[in-house]
Amino acid sequence: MEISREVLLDMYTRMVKIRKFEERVAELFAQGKVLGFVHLYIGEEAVAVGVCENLKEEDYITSTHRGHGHLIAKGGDLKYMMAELFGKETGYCKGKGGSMHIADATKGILGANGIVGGGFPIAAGAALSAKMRGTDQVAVCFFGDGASNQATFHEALNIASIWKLPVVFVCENNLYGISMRQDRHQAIKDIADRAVGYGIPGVTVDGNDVLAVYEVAKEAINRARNGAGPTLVECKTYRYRGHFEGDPTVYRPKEEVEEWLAKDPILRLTRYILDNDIASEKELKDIEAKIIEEVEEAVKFAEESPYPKEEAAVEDVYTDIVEEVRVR
Amino acid sequence: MEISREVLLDMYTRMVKIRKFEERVAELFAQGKVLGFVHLYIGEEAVAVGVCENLKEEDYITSTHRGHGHLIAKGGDLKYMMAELFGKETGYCKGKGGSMHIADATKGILGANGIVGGGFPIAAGAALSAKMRGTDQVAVCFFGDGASNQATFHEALNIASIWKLPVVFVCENNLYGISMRQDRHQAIKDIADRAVGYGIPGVTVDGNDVLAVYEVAKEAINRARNGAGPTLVECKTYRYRGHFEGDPTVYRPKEEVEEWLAKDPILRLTRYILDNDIASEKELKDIEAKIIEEVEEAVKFAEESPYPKEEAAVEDVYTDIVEEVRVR
Amino acid sequence: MRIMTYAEALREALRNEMKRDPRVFLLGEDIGVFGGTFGVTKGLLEEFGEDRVRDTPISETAITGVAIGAAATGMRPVAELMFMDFVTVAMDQLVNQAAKMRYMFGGKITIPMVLRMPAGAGIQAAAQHSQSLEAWFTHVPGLKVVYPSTPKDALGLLISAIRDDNPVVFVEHKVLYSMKGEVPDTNEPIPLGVADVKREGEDVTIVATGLMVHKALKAAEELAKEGIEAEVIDPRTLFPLDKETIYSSLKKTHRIVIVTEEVKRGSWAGELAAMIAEEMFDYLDAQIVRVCALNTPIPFTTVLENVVIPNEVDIIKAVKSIV
Amino acid sequence: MRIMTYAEALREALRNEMKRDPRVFLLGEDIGVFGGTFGVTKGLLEEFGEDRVRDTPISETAITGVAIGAAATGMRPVAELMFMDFVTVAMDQLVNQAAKMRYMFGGKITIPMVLRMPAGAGIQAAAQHSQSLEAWFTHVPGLKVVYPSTPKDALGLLISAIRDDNPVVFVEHKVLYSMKGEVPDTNEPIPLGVADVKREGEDVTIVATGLMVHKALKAAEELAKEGIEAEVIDPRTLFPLDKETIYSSLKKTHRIVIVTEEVKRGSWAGELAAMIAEEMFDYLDAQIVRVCALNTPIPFTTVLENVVIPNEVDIIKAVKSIV
Ligand SMILES: Cc1ncc(C[n+]2csc(CCOP(=O)(O)OP(=O)(O)O)c2C)c(N)n1
Ligand SMILES: Cc1ncc(C[n+]2csc(CCOP(=O)(O)OP(=O)(O)O)c2C)c(N)n1
Ligand SMILES: [Mg+2]
Ligand SMILES: [Mg+2]
Repeated sequence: MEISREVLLDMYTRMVKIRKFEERVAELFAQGKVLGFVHLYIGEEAVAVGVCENLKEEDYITSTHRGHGHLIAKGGDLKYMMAELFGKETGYCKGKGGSMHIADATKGILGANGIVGGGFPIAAGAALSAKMRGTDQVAVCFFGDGASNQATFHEALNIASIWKLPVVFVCENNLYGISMRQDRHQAIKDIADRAVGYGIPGVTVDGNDVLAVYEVAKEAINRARNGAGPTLVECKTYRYRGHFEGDPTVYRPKEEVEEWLAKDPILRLTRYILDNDIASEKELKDIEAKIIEEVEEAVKFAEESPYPKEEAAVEDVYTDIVEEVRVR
Repeated sequence: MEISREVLLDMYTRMVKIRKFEERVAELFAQGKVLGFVHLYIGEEAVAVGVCENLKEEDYITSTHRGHGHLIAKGGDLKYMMAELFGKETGYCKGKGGSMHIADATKGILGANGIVGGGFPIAAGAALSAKMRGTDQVAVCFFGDGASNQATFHEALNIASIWKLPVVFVCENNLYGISMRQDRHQAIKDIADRAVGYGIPGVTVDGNDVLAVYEVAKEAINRARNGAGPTLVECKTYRYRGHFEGDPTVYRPKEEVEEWLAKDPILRLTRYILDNDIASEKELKDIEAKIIEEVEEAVKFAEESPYPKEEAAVEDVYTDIVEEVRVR
Repeated sequence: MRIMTYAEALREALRNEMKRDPRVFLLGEDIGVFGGTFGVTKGLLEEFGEDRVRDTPISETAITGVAIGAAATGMRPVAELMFMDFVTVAMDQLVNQAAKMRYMFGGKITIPMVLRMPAGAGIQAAAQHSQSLEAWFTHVPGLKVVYPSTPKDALGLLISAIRDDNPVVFVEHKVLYSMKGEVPDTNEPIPLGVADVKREGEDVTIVATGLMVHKALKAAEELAKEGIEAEVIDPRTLFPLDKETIYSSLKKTHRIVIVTEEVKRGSWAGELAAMIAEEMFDYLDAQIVRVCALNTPIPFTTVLENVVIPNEVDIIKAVKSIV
Repeated sequence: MRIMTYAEALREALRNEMKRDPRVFLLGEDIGVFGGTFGVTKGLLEEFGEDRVRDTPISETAITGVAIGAAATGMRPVAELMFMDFVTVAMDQLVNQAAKMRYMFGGKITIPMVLRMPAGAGIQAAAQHSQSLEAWFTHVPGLKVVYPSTPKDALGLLISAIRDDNPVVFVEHKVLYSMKGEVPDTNEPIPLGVADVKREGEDVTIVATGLMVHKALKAAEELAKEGIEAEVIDPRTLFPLDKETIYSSLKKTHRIVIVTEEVKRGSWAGELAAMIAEEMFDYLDAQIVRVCALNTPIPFTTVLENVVIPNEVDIIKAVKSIV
């Protein structure tokens, strides 16, 4: 394993960016500024970052209800993200989507998704498209342990396997689908085992170790890019906060939470960087400071942006039809 | 393996009954007497019979579009079946269902199904019901290789596995879903391998060997009955005729068909019975003759039965509401 | 009389039926330990145990199909979908199996099950968590469709739905869960197919469902100040529909406004309008006005959500356009 | 002019677009080697190869979702569902993803895809293979819904559907596949949202879709013998809907009968009636009559299927009830 300083620091930067963004979103949600349902990615940063570090800008991802981390890892702009969470006109979706639907097609981000499992076939379709167009693009489908029991998982993995599509299915196994512990929602321990059913490789990796995720993802993405077809990658990780903001998480034992807090992915990468003299504490602090600034700029941008005009409600349904708006 | 003479002859009887019934249906379809879509079970008799021989009358099955074999194996009455295929009032469904929807709840037959994969969760539900009611009933879900790629397969096997439901999923892998050869519709050879994804046993068996099917099914059904949960059983078999009556089967190589014809399940059982002196040729001929008589009686019953009255169209939608019928 | 929230009333109905009939059980995502996303099933796991309050995987097709299989074989399941929008992944089981099995099998099977699902917008949950899809189900013979607007109705109708021998789609409005209201002291069923006149009036009939009932009542109060007396009818069950109550109101008022939170195009409101245009044409003194959501997905941000969803102002305007 | 069947016309449209635009490709069950259950795609595998004529597993959700993902990233897929009834297993991808993505993402993505599906009864295919579910889709903002009744319309409309930048549900009637008709020599698109007056008349307007167009035309001929001249309008696209053509006919006839093969309750026919009752009330001289299928699942046996599905007699009766 030989990961360059550049990559390591880039991953560090993105992971901290996710963490800081999410922490700020939690505050803003509590203040009533961020609207709707918000599912935070804190604790799982190593997955999105370790995977997306291997992707090019033109590669695709499909994301989930817990999508902020994926977006940031794939190069999403914090300003437009935050503005969207505020429901502002300047947001990624002009305020029409919110947290569960942020997308940036220009960066290959085919959208967060409010439907658990909704992204599986869409990712397969993007991969098919890449293949048919003869590009070397790859699609990555992020999904949760809970989502692995959805119908779409099965159909999409099967179709991707027979057509050898350039897609990587990345399971963020954070042990729970809302209150359902994995051992209550499926009778297997490693979700990667399901790869057997589709004749594709399945790999389980420590999802809190960004270096391990990076390596496993690199291999899977290369396989996909080289025409060898899909891989199912399972990253074992944990979410720190409630399922959504406001969830008191009565269903998780305190000790379990503490055990996982000790395995913090950012802490581990920090230690690795320091222990191996890849950067100094000061350098990391500087990175963090810049990120905090960027997050604050995003908040400012969101705060100062206008809400959409009422007429906007009837736009963007079709490319060519605008329904009548309501006159009150 | 010690299978009693009684069981062997019973299985022989049921297999021949299916074969003769189906052959007659093919003729009647060609004559325009049997209506709608008809999918025949010829060639696959060992599966339904080998499995259902282990079931009690109060056990449940869910069937498929190719359901006549399951029905006969589970004790369905040829008269009501044939009348249904003719669309007569005396049919199992009063002429409202037809081949794809024959059911007999009194014998635990929860219906053929026009939706591929439609039966998976229903079978799981019947099994849950048995478990909750504290009976020792078991549910068997029959399905095809093509159906194993449907969404419902995945969700139902998963839920059955976590709740350890008394259900056995029996795949009739006849190598094709309509024109799609198995190696084009999935990247695995043995569908039983998919059991791995649910932490349940998966067994592949020669589906043209009724003795083998019987043994494997016995174990799986016993496991289910004893509270040990579901099993996925895959029976490799072949359909002799087109997907539906009228299909010229251009998609199957002639040699393949011939190869399978040589493995005929009834022929094999016949040979076994004769070779082991379980019954004489005469005895088997007598059984066959009686079956032919029964089939002809069923045809006569169907022919002589009346079509339903127009008013029947609006009955049976609800238990308590009858819509207005059309007056012409 | 007791005071209960809509959510509590639903829970009381579930509890009542679970106590009364051992065949009744619940299944759905996070309905046990978590108590349901909107808290409807809170405490029922503790009271009835894991066997009868079943947390499921995220598998709506399986939830629905398991309910069907259980219902066909002697149980009376009440399944919950976390949001009505998720019924899209379970449509086959609901529409092609549950609704049709009795008919396809010649009336020889019954499917006594309830599928509960929270509908409606108003909490910035955006396009995939805010829909009102009840029209789809009224288009499916074999299904009954219930939609209570008050705690009292929620209690009485859910009891009836559970006792019904047919598959019932039970629509709940998520904004109503916390609404408080009076509920009779005894847990009496309210029969399906009986509308409730929530307010009497002579000048115009307003038929409204779910949350819109309350907006219609507010609009009626405003209109009364201007001398317009609106009769507000809540059908409570969309199918079977109590046409008589609506039609006799119409015979009095000769004018009707239909208010639902559905996308207007293809709505149940349209079906009601069509029925009236066919069967009550001679009694009509003015066009039939529908007040519904705009023909768009539900947008996220409050200002847009508010314009997409109808409100009192829209209802008042609609009434005035024909009175 | 050429003579083609409805199926051949559809095939010609597919071929035309596949030749013209390399981004167009087909996917569906048994559309390749088998040529499609109703033969629509026969020969296209040989002509365009396996890459562009893709046989899929029996996975309608994946078929639909793969089309969406491909459409979002530069391709123009045309997916086939073997029967419209099977859309029930793909509703989430169609309704919550394809239809809403553009809106949810602020207009920054387009989903140019077509989902073809054979509807309708008449071949004793029973309750799960005979439905007419188009009303569901007209209720979903973001979808266009097309339904041709002749080979000519099938050809022209499918070309337009494929060129459209929005998700289009393309409904075909299975009984029409073998119907022959004249088709122009050049493959011209017919714009979506333009109705076709299939017959002119002054006494009553009949709006009909799919197979019912032909039954309406036959009924019109019968009525003409009795001196009643019916104008028969085929909207051809249910959304966008050419209201102008229907409304101007109504301004002439003041009477309307709507004929579709849908279950009456909750039908698109009802939506049209509701629109008219709201927007054209003053022009109406009689109640709006709908002639639709009975409110039941489609039964198997011919005698019952025939009574559930409307025919010429029903249309004539309906017209006479208001003329
Ligand atoms: C089809 C569908 N069913 C249920 C939900 C409600 N829901 C949202 S997130 C979630 C849990 C998802 O669990 P998992 O896939 O493990 O992702 P995690 O939240 O743990 O990241 C559920 C049940 C939904 N959004 N869509
Ligand atoms: C959901 C759904 N999709 C497609 C079909 C059309 N169809 C009917 S049978 C069949 C093939 C089924 O193959 P398999 O499961 O292998 O069963 P077999 O016919 O070989 O017995 C298909 C595609 C259907 N009835 N339902
Ligand atoms: Mg999870
Ligand atoms: Mg098969």
